[in-house]
Amino acid sequence: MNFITIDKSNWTKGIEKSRGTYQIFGPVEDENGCQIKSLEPGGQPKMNADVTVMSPKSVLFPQTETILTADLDESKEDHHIMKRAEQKYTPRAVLGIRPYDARAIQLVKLNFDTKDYRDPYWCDAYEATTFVGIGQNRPTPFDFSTSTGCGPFSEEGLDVLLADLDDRYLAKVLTPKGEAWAAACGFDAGADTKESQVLFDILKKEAEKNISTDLGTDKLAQKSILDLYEAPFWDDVAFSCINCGTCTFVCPTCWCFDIQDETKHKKAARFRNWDTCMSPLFTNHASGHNPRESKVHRVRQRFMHKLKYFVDKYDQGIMCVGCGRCVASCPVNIDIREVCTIMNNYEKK
Amino acid sequence: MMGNLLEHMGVDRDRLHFSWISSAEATKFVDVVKEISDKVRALGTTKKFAKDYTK
Amino acid sequence: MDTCIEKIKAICTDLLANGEVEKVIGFAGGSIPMATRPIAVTSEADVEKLVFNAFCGLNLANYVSKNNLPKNGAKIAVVAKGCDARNLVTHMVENQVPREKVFIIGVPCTGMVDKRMIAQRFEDEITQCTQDGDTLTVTSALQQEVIAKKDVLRHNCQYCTHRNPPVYDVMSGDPVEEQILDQPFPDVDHIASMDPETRWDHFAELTKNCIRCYACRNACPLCYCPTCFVDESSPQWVGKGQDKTDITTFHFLRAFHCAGRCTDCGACVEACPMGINVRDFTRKLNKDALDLFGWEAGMDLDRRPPLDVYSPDDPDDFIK
Amino acid sequence: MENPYMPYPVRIDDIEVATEDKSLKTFTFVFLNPGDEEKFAYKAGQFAELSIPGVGEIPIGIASSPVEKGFVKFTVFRTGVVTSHLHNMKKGDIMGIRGPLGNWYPWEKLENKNVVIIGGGFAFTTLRSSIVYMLDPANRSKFKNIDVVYGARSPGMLLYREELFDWEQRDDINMHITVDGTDDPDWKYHKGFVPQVVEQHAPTADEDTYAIVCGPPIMIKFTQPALTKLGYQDDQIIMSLENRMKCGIGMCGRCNIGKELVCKDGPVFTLAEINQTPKEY
Repeated sequence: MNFITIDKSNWTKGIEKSRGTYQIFGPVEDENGCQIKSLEPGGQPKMNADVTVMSPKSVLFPQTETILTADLDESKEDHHIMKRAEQKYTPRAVLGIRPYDARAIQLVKLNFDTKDYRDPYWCDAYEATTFVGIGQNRPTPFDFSTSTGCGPFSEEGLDVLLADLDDRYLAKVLTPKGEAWAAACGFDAGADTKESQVLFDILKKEAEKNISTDLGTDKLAQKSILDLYEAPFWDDVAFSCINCGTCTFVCPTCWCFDIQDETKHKKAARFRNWDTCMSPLFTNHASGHNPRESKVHRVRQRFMHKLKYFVDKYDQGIMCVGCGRCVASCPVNIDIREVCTIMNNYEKK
Repeated sequence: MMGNLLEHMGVDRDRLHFSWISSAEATKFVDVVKEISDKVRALGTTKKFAKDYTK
Repeated sequence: MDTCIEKIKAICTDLLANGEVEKVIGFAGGSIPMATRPIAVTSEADVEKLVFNAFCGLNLANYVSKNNLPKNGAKIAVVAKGCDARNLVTHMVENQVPREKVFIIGVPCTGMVDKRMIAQRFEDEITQCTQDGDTLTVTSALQQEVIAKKDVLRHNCQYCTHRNPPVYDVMSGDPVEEQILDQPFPDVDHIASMDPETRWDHFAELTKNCIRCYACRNACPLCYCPTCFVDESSPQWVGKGQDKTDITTFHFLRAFHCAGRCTDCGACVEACPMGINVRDFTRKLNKDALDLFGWEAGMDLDRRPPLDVYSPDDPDDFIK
Repeated sequence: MENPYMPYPVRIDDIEVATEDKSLKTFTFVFLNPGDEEKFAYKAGQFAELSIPGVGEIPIGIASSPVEKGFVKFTVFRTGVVTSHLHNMKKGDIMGIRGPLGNWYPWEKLENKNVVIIGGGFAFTTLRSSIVYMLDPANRSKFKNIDVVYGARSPGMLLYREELFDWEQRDDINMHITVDGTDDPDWKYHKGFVPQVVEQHAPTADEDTYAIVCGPPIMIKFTQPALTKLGYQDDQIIMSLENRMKCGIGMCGRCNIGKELVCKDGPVFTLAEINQTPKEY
């Protein structure tokens, strides 16, 4: 592990230089707020951007992604035989993401990279990607990431963690991928390891002081699934919900998807789209029977998945990194912090 | 109102046609369809509301 | 409007105490600055949770449908701004909800504020917002601003001509003066003045960030179909991916399904996480409904909507 | 590791109308690439995604048995977009099969045990697979008594009729075939609903007896108390569940009951396990 100093006057030049190797993604600002986008040459990531409305999960897991294709023309030798859709998995670097978003990607990895099956689309994209995060000196008011196993200077899932020191970045290079990225940018001004680490520790401590939400999650694991499921509070939690998919789409850890086929002329494509447990269609059987037919069922599913099923299944804490995006974007102000507290404190009478 | 909204969205009004044809008016139906297809053919291919599968 | 809340609470307490209503649907305070949360109040003790302020931008008619009416003789009470009341009337005109099941607590409304407009004035995230009459005091870590409500009104509220509920059971305050507008649809006129390609590009740019979360649809009281056309699989009317043609089709058809029914309440835009002004679609239809049929939705329980009835003098020059 | 979304290409080798109302058809598939059959090694109780390019995929229980070689068989009820399309396909058409998916009936645990198979309607597919597997000369000695209770609305709605009547003639399996009702004066078997037949004719439980139940929700609902009355413990009642699925490999997230995914942790669960989860199926 080593530290590098990057003078901000060299930053842009370095990023442009790395384009020889990397496709660059980063936050950009438009009239609808900040978004993570692929940056064309000359386009620079806004490193001090507000939290992006959408998380960086789409870099590995696009909202719509073609997975298989087939030719339906029966005169062709291989008609109706599906093939993997062509995608490029050349190296890409995601710059300026927040540390909690890097942890989120590690949580999503639990789903896509398992001992039984490996999702090749997500995993290939993951392997091609270098994550360059930036420590948050001033976490947003919605940030509760210190309660979710990370924090404003968390290193989990990052290849490089930058600290913003006004005129320069101090970069903590965490992995070989991170080293390769720094080399491709030509960032090579080493910094003293001991001093730098002290500085990181101070920044981390200062930043964490700014997070006022301390969310209790300690008692979730010991509760029974059925007790929480049958608890009386779900009707109240769900009342205001309009069952849009906003919370799940803005969430960096929500991984559920749908698979759809389309054809045009003699070409068929199978692709996957993000899906949302908020939609009745998500679980509707072909027979018309729906095991989660009411919105109370669906709201409960979302919170039970994040705050209980996931906790029990993986023993990695809750399926939430505390970014606060769902809290900020929910049209009816359903607040996962409140629901988590209710669940954590619930005792069956 | 549908036509107006489509036009407002930038769709060529000549691509949308409303006619009242009774099931008994076969000749009128043929004439109208012919007229519309000629008109649309003259306008050429549109990219609006047409899915691009080349990507 | 700001004294309304005390009156609203008093009305609700009475209604719940004498059993006339099973519950009151209103707004409660939110957990973050500039937010409110729809709530169903069923006990007198919970009446205190009700608020009414400049951030009650959703439409509560959305929480009344034929599936959630009380089974017995009781009613549901709804705290209703002009637009909420008009959408309740639309529910009734469309035979979704009988008039006698709903108790409308009318609120004379001076408009809701546009949170994005406020957020844009700040470098960083807003941490606190308080309202005192027509003035908002908004604070972030770096700055504090005192903002006049009228300067940050939502677009639909700026062009609202029915701030007072046209139909109600009781009013919670004196009616406010209605606005008279010389130009009720300048935004529609502006788009209409562009050439067709520019108009097409305008709508393409407008919807480019759409994530198809359907918050616009689900926040809308008009969208009560048991199965929406986008969710239909047989036939499948529209693709489910992020193809721009599918996105445009969704927005165009969603809007068209609101033709002659939309009250321009702005809940769709309020709900959109991506800040898309989907009212650019519906406003054109509202303008046409007014120009062609002299119609504004939700004003009258006894008049049928123009697309519901045939009249010999309906405009028919589009039929060739 | 291979791409788990990639179906094996197959050819439809045979299509057989399975019930008198033509709502079910049995499809026999042959793998286009000879090596794929080996890769598709499955156990009775598993399912697969039938995959039609440009139309979609459907999860269907495997009706053929691991002891039957050279083909795989699925019996499909016509209900949604994909199944309707499949019903209109013809012999020789090319499509795909993805699997095998999910877990299977606990064959190791069932060795040296009495097995009672209870099925209703068109949920008899993986049960057929199981019966053929157990009756195979190489396997029959591994199990003690085998009882089968199978019911349908009418005689014409029974699946695999010829096999049923063949099994009926054998002395190493006790068949209890029933129909809800029939006008046929020659009907030689039971009349009545499955739960009643279970209560009257299924063996009472001892610690060496297990029941496998697969059928429509209403049948399951009333069969459970019948089994309990016969002394079956919840962990002796083995069930196969269905939920809406897409990926079949535990990733797409929709088919969960509690923390269990029906597609990957299931579809086979004991009643004891199901009692620990929310009943969202």
